[in-house]
Amino acid sequence: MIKILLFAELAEKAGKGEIEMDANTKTIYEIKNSLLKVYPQLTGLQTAMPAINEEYAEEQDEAKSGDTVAFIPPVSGG
Amino acid sequence: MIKILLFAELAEKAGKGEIEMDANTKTIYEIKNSLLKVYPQLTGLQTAMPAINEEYAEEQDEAKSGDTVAFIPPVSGG
Amino acid sequence: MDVSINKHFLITNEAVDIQEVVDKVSDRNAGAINTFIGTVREMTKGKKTLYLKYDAYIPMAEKKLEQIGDEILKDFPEAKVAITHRIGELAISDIAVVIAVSTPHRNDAFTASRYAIERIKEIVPIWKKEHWDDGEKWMGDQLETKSYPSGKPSEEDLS
Amino acid sequence: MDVSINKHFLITNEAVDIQEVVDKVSDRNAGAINTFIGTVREMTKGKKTLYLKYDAYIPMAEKKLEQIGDEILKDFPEAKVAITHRIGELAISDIAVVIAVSTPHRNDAFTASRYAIERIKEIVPIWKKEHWDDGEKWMGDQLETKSYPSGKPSEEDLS
Repeated sequence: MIKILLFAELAEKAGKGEIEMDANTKTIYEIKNSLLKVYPQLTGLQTAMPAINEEYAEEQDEAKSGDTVAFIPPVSGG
Repeated sequence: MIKILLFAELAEKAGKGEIEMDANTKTIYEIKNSLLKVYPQLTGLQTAMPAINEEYAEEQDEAKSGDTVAFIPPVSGG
Repeated sequence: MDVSINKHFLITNEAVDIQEVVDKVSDRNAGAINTFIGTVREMTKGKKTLYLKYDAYIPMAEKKLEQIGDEILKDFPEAKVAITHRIGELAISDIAVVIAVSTPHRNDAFTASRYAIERIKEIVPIWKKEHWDDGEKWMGDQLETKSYPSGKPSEEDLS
Repeated sequence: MDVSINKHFLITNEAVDIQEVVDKVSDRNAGAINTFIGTVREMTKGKKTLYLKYDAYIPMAEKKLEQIGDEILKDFPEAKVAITHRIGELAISDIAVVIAVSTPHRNDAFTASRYAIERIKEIVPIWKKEHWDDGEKWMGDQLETKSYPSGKPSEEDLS
């Protein structure tokens, strides 16, 4: 099970901030595509920065069961 | 009467911060020379910046009776 | 006692106390402390903000703030850095972020403080939602000095 | 009530409260406040300071601080500026000066705050006396970025 976190606009559009994905190993790219099948409204995933276990990651990086994957929309703190 | 103000090292060397000079009109240059006759230890007057009535002034500027002339050693605030 | 008060890199729901952040960087060998305080501005490009809401991915945001501190220490080994960012609902003039950097000499404090706020706007997962009288919107990248056409920090920014 | 609390450009014998100076520049249209805090550093070039004494030509110093504020307003008409400088005896880590500048956008707050501290070291009649364990000395020009061989500000600096 991979835990997916969504924030800001992504969380609002999905109607939730946390999704559990039943998978042992998946690349960020695969996770995005799986999410878009269930939540086609999450077009913002394309400009979000992925993170695995609180570190920025790349499309081809793999998340394993037990990992937390977050999709970080363009940030606007400060 | 022109009021002369000295600060920091100048005040310490003169042993006072305020001197009254009996004069109607004097240039800064003349005031400096008068002071140096009485207080030859005030060599710092040469690198001090003069001010008349709280505004920086030049050597040739004139102070009148009632004015306050200050000699401002190199500043070190902040 | 709330242990969070001692964290140099903190995301909080509470009002931010400037002095408290400054105290964290106080140092006998600091001659200069620069603080940058980000506040909620009412008017932006003619549009009136009623209030803001900030959200954050809290553990990662604190980790990224700490990373910014580490980056500053690489350039200025004698610096001390503390950053507190508030989240939740903020009113006009409320403090969103306080950055404090102490260094022996003032030039470095300015440079490092400036660096910190730019980096916050690049890599720290915090989001601002503007509420106007005619609507609301999660804001994207708010950098004033640089733009990411892709909406993503560059490789270098993530190093 | 002490009226001095409301003066934006103040020389004081009392400890300086950072929040109090920041409050003077608070503004609904400020998005950024930069504060520069000058503190008493213990070690300078291997020499240990025990304490400092600051002296000032108070009325002229406040006038010159105000002039610095006016100079900033020429470049940044929306800025608000407040500066408090303490005089008298200061211990290590004590605050000597607090500069606060608020502006709508952060770049200007940094630029103006930086400008203010440089100008203080150029034109404001305040003097620092260092007390070490082996002596004491009235310090001259403490500029880190510029030097006046003559010990005097230039014509331009006085404009």
